[in-house]
Amino acid sequence: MELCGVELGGPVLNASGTFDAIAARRAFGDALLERFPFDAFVSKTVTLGPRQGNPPPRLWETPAGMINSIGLPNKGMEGFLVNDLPELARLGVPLVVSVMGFDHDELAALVEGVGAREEVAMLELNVSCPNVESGVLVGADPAETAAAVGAVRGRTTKPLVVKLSPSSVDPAAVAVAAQEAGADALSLINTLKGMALHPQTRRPWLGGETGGASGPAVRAVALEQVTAVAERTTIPIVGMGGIASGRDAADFLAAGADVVAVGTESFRDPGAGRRIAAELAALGATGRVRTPEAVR
Amino acid sequence: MELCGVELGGPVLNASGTFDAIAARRAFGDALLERFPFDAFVSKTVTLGPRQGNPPPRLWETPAGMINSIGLPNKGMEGFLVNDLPELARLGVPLVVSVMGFDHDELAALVEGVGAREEVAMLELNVSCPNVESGVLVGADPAETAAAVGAVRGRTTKPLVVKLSPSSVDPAAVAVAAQEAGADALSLINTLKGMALHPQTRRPWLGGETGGASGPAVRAVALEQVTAVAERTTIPIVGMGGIASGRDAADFLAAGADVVAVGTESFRDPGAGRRIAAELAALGATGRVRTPEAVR
Amino acid sequence: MSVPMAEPHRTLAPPERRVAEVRGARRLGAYDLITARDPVGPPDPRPGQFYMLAAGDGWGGGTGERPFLPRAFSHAAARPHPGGGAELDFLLEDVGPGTHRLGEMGAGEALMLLGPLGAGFRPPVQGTRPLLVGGGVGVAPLLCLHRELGADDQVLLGFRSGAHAAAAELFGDGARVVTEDGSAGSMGLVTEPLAAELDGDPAATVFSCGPPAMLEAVRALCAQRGVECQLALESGMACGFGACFGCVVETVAGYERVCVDGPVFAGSQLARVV
Amino acid sequence: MSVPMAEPHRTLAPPERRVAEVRGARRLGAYDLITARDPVGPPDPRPGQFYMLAAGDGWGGGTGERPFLPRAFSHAAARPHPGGGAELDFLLEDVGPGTHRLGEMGAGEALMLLGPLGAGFRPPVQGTRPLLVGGGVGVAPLLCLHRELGADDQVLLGFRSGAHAAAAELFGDGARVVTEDGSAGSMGLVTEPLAAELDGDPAATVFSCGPPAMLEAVRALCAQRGVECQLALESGMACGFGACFGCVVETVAGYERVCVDGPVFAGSQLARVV
Ligand SMILES: Cc1cc2nc3c(=O)[nH]c(=O)nc-3n(C[C@H](O)[C@H](O)[C@H](O)COP(=O)(O)OP(=O)(O)OC[C@H]3O[C@@H](n4cnc5c(N)ncnc54)[C@H](O)[C@@H]3O)c2cc1C
Ligand SMILES: Cc1cc2nc3c(=O)[nH]c(=O)nc-3n(C[C@H](O)[C@H](O)[C@H](O)COP(=O)(O)OP(=O)(O)OC[C@H]3O[C@@H](n4cnc5c(N)ncnc54)[C@H](O)[C@@H]3O)c2cc1C
Ligand SMILES: Cc1cc2nc3c(=O)[nH]c(=O)nc-3n(C[C@H](O)[C@H](O)[C@H](O)COP(=O)(O)O)c2cc1C
Ligand SMILES: Cc1cc2nc3c(=O)[nH]c(=O)nc-3n(C[C@H](O)[C@H](O)[C@H](O)COP(=O)(O)O)c2cc1C
Ligand code: FES
Ligand code: FES
Repeated sequence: MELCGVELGGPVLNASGTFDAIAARRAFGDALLERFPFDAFVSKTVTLGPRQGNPPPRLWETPAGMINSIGLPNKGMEGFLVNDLPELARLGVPLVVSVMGFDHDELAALVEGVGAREEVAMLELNVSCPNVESGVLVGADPAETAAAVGAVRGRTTKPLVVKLSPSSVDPAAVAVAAQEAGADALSLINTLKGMALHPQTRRPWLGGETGGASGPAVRAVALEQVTAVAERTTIPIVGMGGIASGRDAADFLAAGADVVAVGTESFRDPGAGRRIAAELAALGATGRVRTPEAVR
Repeated sequence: MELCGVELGGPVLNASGTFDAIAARRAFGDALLERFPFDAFVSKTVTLGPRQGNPPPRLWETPAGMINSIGLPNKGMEGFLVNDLPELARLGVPLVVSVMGFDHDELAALVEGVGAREEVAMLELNVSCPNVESGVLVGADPAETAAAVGAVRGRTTKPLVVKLSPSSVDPAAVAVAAQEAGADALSLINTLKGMALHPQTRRPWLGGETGGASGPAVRAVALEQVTAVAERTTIPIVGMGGIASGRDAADFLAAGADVVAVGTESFRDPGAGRRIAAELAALGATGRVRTPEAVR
Repeated sequence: MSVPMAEPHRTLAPPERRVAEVRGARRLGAYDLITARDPVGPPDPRPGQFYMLAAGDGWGGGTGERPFLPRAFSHAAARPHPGGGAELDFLLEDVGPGTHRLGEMGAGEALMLLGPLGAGFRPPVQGTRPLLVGGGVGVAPLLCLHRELGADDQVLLGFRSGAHAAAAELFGDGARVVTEDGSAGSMGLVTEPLAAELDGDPAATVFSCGPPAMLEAVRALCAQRGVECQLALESGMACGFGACFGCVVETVAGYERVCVDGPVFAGSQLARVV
Repeated sequence: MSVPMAEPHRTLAPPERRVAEVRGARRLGAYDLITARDPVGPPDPRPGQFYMLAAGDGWGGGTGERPFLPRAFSHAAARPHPGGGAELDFLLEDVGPGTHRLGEMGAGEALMLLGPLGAGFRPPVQGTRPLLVGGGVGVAPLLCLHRELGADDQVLLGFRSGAHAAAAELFGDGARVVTEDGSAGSMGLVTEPLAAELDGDPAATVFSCGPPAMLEAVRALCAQRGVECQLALESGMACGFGACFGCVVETVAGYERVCVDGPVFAGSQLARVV
């Protein structure tokens, strides 16, 4: 099968920020490569400059899920391209690099810099960030999203996946705007905004005060948004949000996703991606891949 | 304690649509009145005309929660005022009547008709419905919400609680708009939009195709929205979403709610409201009641 | 509140969930039969009423995720307990995560319980003989009805196979058994002996519980013959006491809640059982 | 991928969760000691490494809701198993829903297990004697380190009370015990005999695990005296293998992940233990 012209061995990816293949290699050695759990590897979101991320605690366990306030720690584009990308290129699966810029110039520099590297098969734009000028959450607003996609579309010939924010009144409208601005595929959902209080002090528990909710608890919300987006767009969809079994994955494919991504479930079991792919195959479901309207 | 000038025996209400005191009376008899689980009773949402609601199935169980597509079945305002209100008036706790109108005229008729009844202590406006003309979800939009509140504010002297929709980019902005348009209190969150597929056919399971997610799975999202709304408004807040224990209730009070409402947890135990109130008292937490800026 | 109309077929429940204790559990062919001590509930739930049950521990979570909500079960028998409350028998068929967990419970475990709920079977029409028609695990509420009616009734039970027909032993000798595969009793569907019975003597009131297709066949058979029937329906439930409006079934008067308006409905209330 | 630098203190783990079987469980004073058969994992995890554990059944759900994620535990002992894999001992303190559920597990139950993970203790600095300093349930990773070092080490263990000090029996006679309330060993904090030891002879490498306040005191004591120390830290974890970036601790080089960059850190990497 293929996604935006990129050959895939199967329909199960990891969700950005939920699997660090380099760290996992340290823990699991070569066995990780022999039994790599995903059909493509999506990097944690890379920003232009390096980021430390939020202060701990960064995790809170919820009923059937969790909230994180990790805060996008990463080495910045240079550090990523120099140190990490050569390592990731040896995984043996196509690489998708997730990028986030805090303005269009940053985003353009990222797309151009990352897109120029031959190891990179696709780029994912994480638009779940505020516009630094307007304060509007880019991914929640059709016009802002279209502007961001438009600003970078010309900077690479590689497929661009736009990762939608779930905190929008109408995610399908944002999706349509992204498609019209030149996105090759869409991925959703990102985490829902959530919060937890310290059991004793009742002050915010997370170092980032608020965080993002993920896991089985958000699955029904994700499935609804994937359905709504699939009804109004024609480009491929990477569906995610609480997928923990082949049956869940089959639901997302039936709702209109072409491939799925596994996030939180990998925390409970690093082999979850392979297990889910096997369960999906046993159900007779395979990923559908729609051809993007225009392949650039 | 009091809420918008209405005396309450404690800070635990039911969430609209999650407790039918008349049906419960048939099942539990007088013991229900002797051990009534809530400090005020909020009716299921009443519309101007009667509604059958959505076809079954209307329920889907999710990890740590559920989705419903009940579809607001109700007798309509006349049926409610004639048949149900006299029964509810005998519960011995203040009554809050939830109303929804599909345009401003309907809403105004509801607020006037219901507000005129002396049995009614407060009204709750359920604005989680589309504007029939623009298609915009009223409660997701500050201007639409302000217009709806403005259209009915003059129709009653009773306190108006506006129940916010969680499907907004910025619930606090909607809350501010509601307050400025004359709301006396705010309640949140309503259910999140969600969906489930039939395990065999993979067609939408719910008769209404999509539904609303509730229960512990949405608690973290609810707590974040209550916090955000409390930071930007001054009128009282009825906090709800996944509350299942006194500890959860204490979190919502700490986040800025003045009282809490229990929904889905009552399905697992009709006595949940009393249990939660007792647990809350044992934690030493009580509802805070802020005085509305202007009591009308 | 005004006193509601007396409802003889509806025994009232305490208005909160309570912890019952599992007293015994045994396998009965394809089913599980569990006995629980309800510490404070009424000793006399009506046949056809039901309880919402959940395991105190191990109810959902983990990789199985569900159940989250309690599940509805008709009591198959209820005995007053000398120490107060009642001892209740439930017959369970493992069809999913909830029934699976309940079926594996053992003596001493905590069972969360609410009930009795709903409206049970009403008395037979004067001058008619009661005819009990059960299918599969739907025989459960007919067992206590059978015991209450004494020897005056006739019992027709249909099962998929002999393993399921093991539940018929609870009814003693009087019950006629048919199985779909002929591995116990005669081969066929329970509606066949029912039709023969009614054709022989239509002065009957039919009480029935079982899978929807069977109930629909029973309803149609009785309707054709002008025989009154009372059908105990099932429906996915969240609460069991009328709070959620989730369990509705289409009746001739519109949607009604199976949990408060039923679960027992007169055949004449239903255009079709689906 | 390029072969990573050989890391002698890090035994590799199979890259997926597996089902281990609980072989035995016993109460040890205030703690639970459970033994599990890991069917396919390495027989030689390094002292200071850890496993992510979850119960196969009854992990979350119900009214307790949590846990959802697995929990981190250092093995207190590991024995190669003749049939392959390893037999692992874990010492557990019940501090919340996860440790509570694990502590009530009995023989035959399924334990979901991933590991060994993280980097364990490194060898002592040449020419120094190993000094093991444990506090509370933090004695667990020191037990296997103690056994590996043979009789060459000195062991200092601090506990809240005599019930907790029961864990000292695992170390045999050699360990010096202090308790906060004096109900076992001498009264005081474990840092007091540590300071005396180091003042007597600073040619030591300190290996320590215990509550943050104790680790910070150990770090400061060692730093003042120029003594190398290795501290096994704890942190809330979601994954245990570097995937979530949730378990970070502040080091002199910025935030580092306890699960892959630790859990054992050199005292010099930390400005403070919080
Ligand atoms: C009044 C009444 C009395 C009853 N008496 C008995 C009795 O005496 N004995 C007995 O064995 N049973 C009885 N039942 C049926 C019993 O309640 C159900 O079998 C039980 O609820 C099934 O729960 P489960 O978790 O085992 O299976 P589930 O999987 O919950 O139920 C199976 C059904 O639910 C659907 N389903 C699957 N996933 C979901 C989901 N996530 N959300 C919602 N639905 C889903 C399936 O498609 C299937 O239709 C009675 C039901 C009622 C209403
Ligand atoms: C490398 C390592 C090795 C360890 N080795 C051992 C060992 O050998 N033996 C042992 O007993 N323990 C060990 N621990 C500690 C053990 O992992 C914790 O005690 C365990 O995770 C606690 O889980 P719990 O569910 O019992 O309690 P929890 O309630 O999860 O943990 C208690 C802590 O979490 C906080 N908390 C409460 N609610 C939440 C929530 N919803 N989300 C997030 N945090 C919350 C509490 O405030 C408290 O700080 C080790 C930890 C690490 C990192
Ligand atoms: C700890 C954690 C870190 C994440 N980091 C990122 C990130 O860097 N970039 C991104 O686009 N999404 C990130 N996400 C969101 C996931 O990619 C995914 O959209 C979300 O978790 C829903 O899927 P899940 O329920 O399967 O986890 C992160 C999620 C988690 C839980
Ligand atoms: C079955 C069901 C029916 C509901 N009906 C209504 C309704 O009629 N009007 C309304 O404003 N909210 C309705 N709600 C939303 C609840 O009032 C509440 O906002 C939501 O369920 C979150 O709270 P919870 O998680 O405690 O259930 C309904 C919720 C459920 C689960
Ligand atoms: S199950 Fe809730 S109304 Fe019937
Ligand atoms: S626990 Fe996930 S990175 Fe350490």
